[in-house]
Amino acid sequence: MTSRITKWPGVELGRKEIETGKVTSVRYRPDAKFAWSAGEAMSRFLAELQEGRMIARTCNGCERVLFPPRMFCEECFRPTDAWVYVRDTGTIETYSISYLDTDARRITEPILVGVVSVDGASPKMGVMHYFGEMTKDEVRIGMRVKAKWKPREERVGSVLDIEYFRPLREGEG
Amino acid sequence: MTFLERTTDVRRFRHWPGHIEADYIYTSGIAGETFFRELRENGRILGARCPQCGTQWLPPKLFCETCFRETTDWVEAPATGQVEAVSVVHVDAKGKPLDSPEVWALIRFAGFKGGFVHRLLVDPRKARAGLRVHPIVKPRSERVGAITDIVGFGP
Amino acid sequence: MRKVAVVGAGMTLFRRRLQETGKELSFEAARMALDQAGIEINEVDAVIHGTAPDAFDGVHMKGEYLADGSGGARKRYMRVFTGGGTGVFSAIAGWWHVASGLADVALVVNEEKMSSCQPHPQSVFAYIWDPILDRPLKPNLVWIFAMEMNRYMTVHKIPYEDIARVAVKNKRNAVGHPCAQLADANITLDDVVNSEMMAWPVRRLDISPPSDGAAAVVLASEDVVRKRKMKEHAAWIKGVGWCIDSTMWTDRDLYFPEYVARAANMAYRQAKIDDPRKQIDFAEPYDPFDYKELHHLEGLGLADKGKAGLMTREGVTERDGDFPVCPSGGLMGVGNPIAATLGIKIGELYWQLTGQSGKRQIPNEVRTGVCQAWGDLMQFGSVMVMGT
Amino acid sequence: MAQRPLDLSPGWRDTELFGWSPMEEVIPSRQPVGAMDGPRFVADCSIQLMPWHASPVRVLDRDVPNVEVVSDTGEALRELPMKGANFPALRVRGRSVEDYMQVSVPKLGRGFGKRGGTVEVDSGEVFPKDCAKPRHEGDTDWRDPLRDFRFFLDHGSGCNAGQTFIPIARFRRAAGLAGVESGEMKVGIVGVGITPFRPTTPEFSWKELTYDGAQRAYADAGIDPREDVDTFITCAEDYYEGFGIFDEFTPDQLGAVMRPMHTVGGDGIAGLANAFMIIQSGIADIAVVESHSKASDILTYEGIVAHGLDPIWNKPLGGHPNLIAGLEMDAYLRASGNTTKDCAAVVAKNRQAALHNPIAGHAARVTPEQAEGSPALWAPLRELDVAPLADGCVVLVVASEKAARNARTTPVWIRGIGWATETPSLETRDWTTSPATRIAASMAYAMAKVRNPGQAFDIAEIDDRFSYKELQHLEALGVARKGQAGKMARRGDLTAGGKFPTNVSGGSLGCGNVLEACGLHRLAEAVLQLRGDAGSHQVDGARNAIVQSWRGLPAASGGVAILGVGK
Repeated sequence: MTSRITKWPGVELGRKEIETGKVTSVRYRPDAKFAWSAGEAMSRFLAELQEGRMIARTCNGCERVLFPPRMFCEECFRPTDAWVYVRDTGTIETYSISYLDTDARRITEPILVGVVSVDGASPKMGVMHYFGEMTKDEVRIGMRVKAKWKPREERVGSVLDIEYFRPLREGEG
Repeated sequence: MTFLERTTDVRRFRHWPGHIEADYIYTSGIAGETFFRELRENGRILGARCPQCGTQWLPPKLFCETCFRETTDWVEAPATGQVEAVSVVHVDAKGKPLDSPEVWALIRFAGFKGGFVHRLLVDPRKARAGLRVHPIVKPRSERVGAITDIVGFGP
Repeated sequence: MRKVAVVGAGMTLFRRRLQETGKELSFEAARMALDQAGIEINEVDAVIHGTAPDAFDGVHMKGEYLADGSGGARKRYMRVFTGGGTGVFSAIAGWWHVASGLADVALVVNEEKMSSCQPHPQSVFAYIWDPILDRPLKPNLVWIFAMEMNRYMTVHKIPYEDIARVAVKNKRNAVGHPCAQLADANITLDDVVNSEMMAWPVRRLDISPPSDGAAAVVLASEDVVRKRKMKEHAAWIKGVGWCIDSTMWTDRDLYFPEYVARAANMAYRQAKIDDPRKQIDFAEPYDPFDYKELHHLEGLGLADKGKAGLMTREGVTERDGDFPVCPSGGLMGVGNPIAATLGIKIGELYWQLTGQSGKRQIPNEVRTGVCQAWGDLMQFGSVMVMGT
Repeated sequence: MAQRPLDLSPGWRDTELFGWSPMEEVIPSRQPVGAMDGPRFVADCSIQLMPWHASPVRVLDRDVPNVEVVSDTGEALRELPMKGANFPALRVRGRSVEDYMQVSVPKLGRGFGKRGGTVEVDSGEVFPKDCAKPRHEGDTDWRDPLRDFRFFLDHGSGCNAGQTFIPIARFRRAAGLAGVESGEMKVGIVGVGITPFRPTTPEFSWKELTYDGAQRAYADAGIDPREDVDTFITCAEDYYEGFGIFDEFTPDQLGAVMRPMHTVGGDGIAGLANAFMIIQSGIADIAVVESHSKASDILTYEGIVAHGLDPIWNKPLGGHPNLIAGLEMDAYLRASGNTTKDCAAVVAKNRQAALHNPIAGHAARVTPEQAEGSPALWAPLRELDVAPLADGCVVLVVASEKAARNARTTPVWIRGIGWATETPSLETRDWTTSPATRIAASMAYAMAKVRNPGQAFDIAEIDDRFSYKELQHLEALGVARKGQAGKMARRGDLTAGGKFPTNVSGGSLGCGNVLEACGLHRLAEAVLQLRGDAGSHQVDGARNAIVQSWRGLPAASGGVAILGVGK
């Protein structure tokens, strides 16, 4: 069949043809703004970040320390049991060295970003964040890192209250 | 009770602002291209005709909704249409009160399935179904080949 | 449970920008599928539309907007949406429309028009992340793929060259596909290895291009196939499976797609397949990135963990190899209009199994194939097994 | 790179792979289970304890009569001693396959070390044939997330790259299910969960709100989502939620992690239709359908509704999207002969009825005169003609006839279901009636063999997101003659004590417009009525209900479901 069909539908356009108006078109930007309710778990999580602490929830059903915190355990489908603080040190589970910003524009100074599993939580449980004070050749999976907090007055209750995760120094482990 | 612990101090609940907006450019498509070029160049309104069942569609579509066949022929719409429904609107797109009410209408064209939903440029008190109206089109210099080239419909 | 067959398929060109509106693309693909199947629109009992994020085409309730273009006007019409997994999943939804007995003929239409979004679909990908945990870091979609690829390569110690070979294989395979966007007959391994670094370890030629496009397939029940004598151009749906993992992708080890394994097991069970590698002749796993083809081959149980790269290096997965993978050219070669990849996954299985693939036909005889789509935040797998 | 210790994150208590098709015979031998004496199943397995299993670990999570666990030295074990002890070769024995299925070693979480047990059943045939080998050749010591330690009966594995497993829950039911022909089966709603509808719910994120709805539905049906549910369906739209792909954010709060789940861009009845078809095609017994609204998170609701208009023919003209409802109301009233007074009567009826419904978010003693006096912002459509937004979540548990038998509640059977789209283009629509409702109704009536809709139903739950819609839908369904729905409203026929109680729940006007969840809300209220659980607004003796839904502006699609109790 694919050999029998001669003409396949679709009229290709180049970027210029659209932007210079060679074909008729309409421009639009929707009005779609939100204020998501953080709810029980995330409100407490953000409040603790503002205090320079990281908090998790425990589930006694599956004996896990759930981080980021959540009010129900997705595994046992039961309410989680208690708040517990976790440490701001952890291990790099994976990372990337990005030469793209969020709109896919090229940047020269790469962004180091990855997933950090946090000490005190169950294994593999962590967050995505930037890495700093390390070059793109030093960063590797398994590296032990610690959060670098912004000063208290600059903290607003956001994951950005942590500036980045930096390598763990001696005696901090 | 949903969770084992729930906050009772409402001030401790936080919100996180954001949006999911982006800029868009919508092409008019194959049928739309012909319609809007004709509207831009000659200020005429064209409908599409289905070769199989003969139905004439306004605004034009590449396909006939009933036979699901490509509409190949073009037909000019009659000069005037008739108002089927009217609504007098007192708020703008965001719900804020308008200084003066806007009249909107559904306008049908004889021999065509469909028509236009557009502004009715008459005094709200005189706006009623059954009015015979014609499209009021911007001058050629201001026309860009978009539905906004038609300012509205008037008697 | 009634037996269900794919009896026709159609698709449009996959290009970075197409002039047609989403409705018109859906119409063109659906019209071709109906013509191939020799079925008229009034014989269609239900239309199932699959399309991915509304934010690409820039229309809220996009399923409704595309209804008339998909032939769904004044009919049973439903939109299903499971992220990238929609490419195979909408056909699974089509399957239960017919298998349940509610429909004898179902039309499945998938569409994506990513070029409406300016300057680049990438900026809309920013909204797939969690607003509190991820979006503040202004993540780029390529980051999560790079992180998964890094984890996958490091855990199994897979050399990057094995991964790059997938890009070469698929872009060459795509030369035989009339709708291909990035077919390249003489691409070499060096081209891929030396292509521009986007987000280590992902390079430019490791990524499939964003595309506009639409695809459609027609499903029919066993008695329709018998009555209309469609036996020779029918490919039977033997097994369906889908599965979703937790939202918390930062709590999961990304090295193995567990959700794909479960979706595959569900489909294999229904198709009575115990040894996929032996009982299946070829595969169309989802390859938005080259490493993803290998990652998904392992999830589908067609290669042992960490060994899919070896199969590629040994040429096992070439079109004339022992186990052809992505004979269509995949997303890497033909293009990635997300949901419309239906055409190169389900559509390719249909064309291969009915011997209608023309230049892309797999040399040795094929009787059973598996196709798979992946979606969401490294989280959703949909699998379909088809056979003659 | 430092080799991480073999970590066991106690993860899935139950790693169930489902999808086993009932067509397949699992138990090769035909003798009735339990007829033979002597141990009927023997499972060899190895368990490796990790330091953090502080408490002594009970091998079986509940006392299963004639099942014992024997260590390699032959000594029976009730509990595994503590800390770090390894048990390379344990044998679990029991009398029958039924006993076998009770066995679970829940606390040990996600898989570790060598796994897979051989199971000898009935005639001594060992399942799986050669599954003792590790799941993957060259399995590194990285955590293999695939398996936790729940025994599986693996029928015919032999697959070198992955073991195929039977879900325990499916096996339990499968033993009784053989040769199911689609069409024969009945499908019923066996569980309802509705959270109170409120204009704002700052105390809940969308996940927590959905969890609240889901846990109520599961308690009502008496099921555990992690054990008993085969597929989950969510009805949601990205732009209402504020996400690029909302499908990602749905499984955890429903208990659907590592289960089949998908999102439908449709309303509740489309979601229920999915569950109905999946069950009818024989690959599932219990399905869950969920939908919710966090409308209070949306700051620009009009902007989002307008974003659904056709981008080249309608959207560039601007205007408040409710003008479309204003135009349709104008066309409908003129064509049908109903009046704005009739619409005001609907507003008063529904908002007052809501005073009897504890979950209602917008109940109020509104009189028809008050409704008529509210400002006509999109004349003839008045402000009070529009159902106010609300947050809320509705979850339904749907079951096949077999599974419904042991549900906790009286099953409400889906006698008929239909859904349809008219056309998305405003211009080519019929603005006087609701063709989508008429088409969907004809499908549902055909399935339920309803000849005279006027007499067939005791109650109705009809979409009323705009007051005139309730009248338009009643006429499109054929339960009210053309032009008569308005008189029925004014005469009080549609109230709880009237001839044809409609939206006695308060509808969307009284409870609140919960966006995509409106369809499920209509269904849930009808189910509670038919089960006699509606409380103070119960309509006595209601046994058959018609439920209709519409997707709201700017769509022209909806669904119809016919529900009934008893045979």
